[in-house]
Amino acid sequence: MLRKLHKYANPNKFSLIIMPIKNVCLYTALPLIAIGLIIGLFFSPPDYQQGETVRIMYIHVSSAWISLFAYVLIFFLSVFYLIWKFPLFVLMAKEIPFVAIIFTLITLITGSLWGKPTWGTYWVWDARLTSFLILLFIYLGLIFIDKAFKYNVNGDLSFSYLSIIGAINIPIIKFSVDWWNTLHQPASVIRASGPSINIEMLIPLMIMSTGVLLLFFYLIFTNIQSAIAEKKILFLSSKD
Amino acid sequence: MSELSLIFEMNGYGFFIWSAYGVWFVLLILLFLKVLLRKKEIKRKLEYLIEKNDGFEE
Amino acid sequence: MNNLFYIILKKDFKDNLLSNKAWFTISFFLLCLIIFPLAFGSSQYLELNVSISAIWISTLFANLIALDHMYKEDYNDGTLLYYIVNKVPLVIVVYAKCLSHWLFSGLPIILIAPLCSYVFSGYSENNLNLFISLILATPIFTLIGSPIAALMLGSSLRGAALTFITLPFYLPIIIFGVMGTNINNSNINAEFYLLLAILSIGMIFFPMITVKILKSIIN
Amino acid sequence: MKKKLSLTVTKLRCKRNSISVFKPLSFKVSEGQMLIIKGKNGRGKTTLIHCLAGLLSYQGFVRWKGVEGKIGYIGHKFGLKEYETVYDFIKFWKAVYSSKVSIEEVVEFFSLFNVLFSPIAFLSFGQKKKLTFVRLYFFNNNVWLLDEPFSGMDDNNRELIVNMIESHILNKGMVVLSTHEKGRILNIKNTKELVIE
Repeated sequence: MLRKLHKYANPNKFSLIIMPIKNVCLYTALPLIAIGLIIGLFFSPPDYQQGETVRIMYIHVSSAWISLFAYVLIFFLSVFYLIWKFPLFVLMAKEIPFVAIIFTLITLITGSLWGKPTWGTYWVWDARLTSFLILLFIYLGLIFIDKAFKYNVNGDLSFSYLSIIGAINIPIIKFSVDWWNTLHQPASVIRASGPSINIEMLIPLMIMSTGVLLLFFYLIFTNIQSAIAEKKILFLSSKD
Repeated sequence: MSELSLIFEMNGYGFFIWSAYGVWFVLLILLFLKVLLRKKEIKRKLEYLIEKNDGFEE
Repeated sequence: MNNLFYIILKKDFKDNLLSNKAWFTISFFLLCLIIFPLAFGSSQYLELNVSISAIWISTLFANLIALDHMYKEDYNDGTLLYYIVNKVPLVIVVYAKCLSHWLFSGLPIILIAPLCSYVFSGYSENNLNLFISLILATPIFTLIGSPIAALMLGSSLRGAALTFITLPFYLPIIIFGVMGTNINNSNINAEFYLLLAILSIGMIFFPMITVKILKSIIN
Repeated sequence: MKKKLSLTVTKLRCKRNSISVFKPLSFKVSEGQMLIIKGKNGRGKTTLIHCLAGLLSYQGFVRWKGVEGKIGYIGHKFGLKEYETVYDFIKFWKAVYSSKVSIEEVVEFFSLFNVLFSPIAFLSFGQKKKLTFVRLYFFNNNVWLLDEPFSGMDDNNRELIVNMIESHILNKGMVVLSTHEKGRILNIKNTKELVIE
């Protein structure tokens, strides 16, 4: 019996390895998010230009970073899968889009709620916003291709190739504010000459981002464990 | 009391800030629930299957 | 090498004509275009921008519709399998297919679009811009579509999924295309250069990745 | 000095849907020899042939020596377009392989006079299957991989194909052939059998 499960040995081991990491992620993420929320909502100073609305930044920017980071993660996992043909990579990559799409949605919604008081409109068709919307649709496409190939051998390959083609969008999103003159403000934290943002705002932003990132990892790891278990179920129920 | 209402008003921008945080919170909770429910469901299925073909050990 | 390209192109051209797929794309384009005056109620509202947008939207959908049978028949009847086993260079096959696809879905639209724009809006100043931006954009549509059409080959719900997945990748092109067509845009050459850059990179990149996908997906 | 043609397979395993299709296989075929792969449906005959053709990824070793040109292959899919005529089909593949064999010779060999200008959609299954062998006739490769070449063919056509295979083997070629038929199907010397469990 054990020998027959040999092919899942590595995923099983992986599942056991991520178990403690996952819990550490969750139990550091929750307090960090709580601290970040309290500082961000009540103790951080209002911006001299944007006033109190700058408080939306702490959730908007952190979610935006995560939605971009998630795609980079998918991209590298897919490339590794295509190089080494190791199914665990694509299994991990396939679990990311669903979680990432929620963060993309959060980014878009909070962004438009931030835009109304500052720009006077919920939505403009400028480069940054449009490319982020396209990211949402690319995530949807990735989920869709996963579903369309549910019991097909080629599903893994199609998924990884599509994610590689879709990666063209990531540099466009990152540099859209620098390349085009748009309404959206340019990057103020991650840039070559160091962050231009006030340190009292940077601290809660960093705390919040770390917290949400750890939460993201917790969710991904839980999903990966579920996916590994799902494969095991498929295997167990396919043999009479 | 007036301090509390001041916090909620946020210089008149209270609606945008609080609804943004609300959306953030609700979506995250829904995502969390979805992930945990999936895990629970699969755990149940796996236990049933392992029980059915007993002798199976990890 | 050259000869093989010509042979496969000729064969593909003939297939398109024989199976009556050739007239489908351009008819769909015209049909799609007719919807706009009908939906706007009366043609007096169809001013400059609407007619240009209508042409771009129709081009987009005609290309999307035509994309589905780019590799489908060769995959289903096994011709691709024979190409691969017999070591016919797939790069040539892919380039020939892209070219023949463009000849039937891009070229007729390019030729007919300025006329359509004139008939719709009675305004011909921006026809040259429309012409140039369509010449630059329709090959990009074909090139972007080719790897995605290839990777959806094994799926059972290919048609619907293909449309859904390809559309986001077409959006930047349509943005630049419409910006390039706008006569009031002072900085118009920037859009053309950008489209040209995408086209020249895409001409190398997308066929290569299509070959990779076809090779790994064929079994 | 040409290398002698040979195929050596050691410990070949292949996975579909992360399940191994057959137990590790090892065999050797050399010049002028025919390998018949036998086995019931679903035992991996087609998979084995695809592994040999290089269409699937596998574990183990498949070593070809002395292969000239391209590998000839006949599969379940015919690679025929319904609306094409037989003549166009022959002409196209002659051009693709840049073969020196004339079209008349092919038409005579396969006796295609009656159907030469009819669309392929009008042909019967056996006739379509026969047409796929035209590809083998065109190029002078020395390895043929035939996946169930006799299914759906009548006696005449079968004899034609058997003759083709026979003369190919006499010309120091190699044939790997899969079939689900039991018993001896061909009276050709130098035949090896491989039964997949």
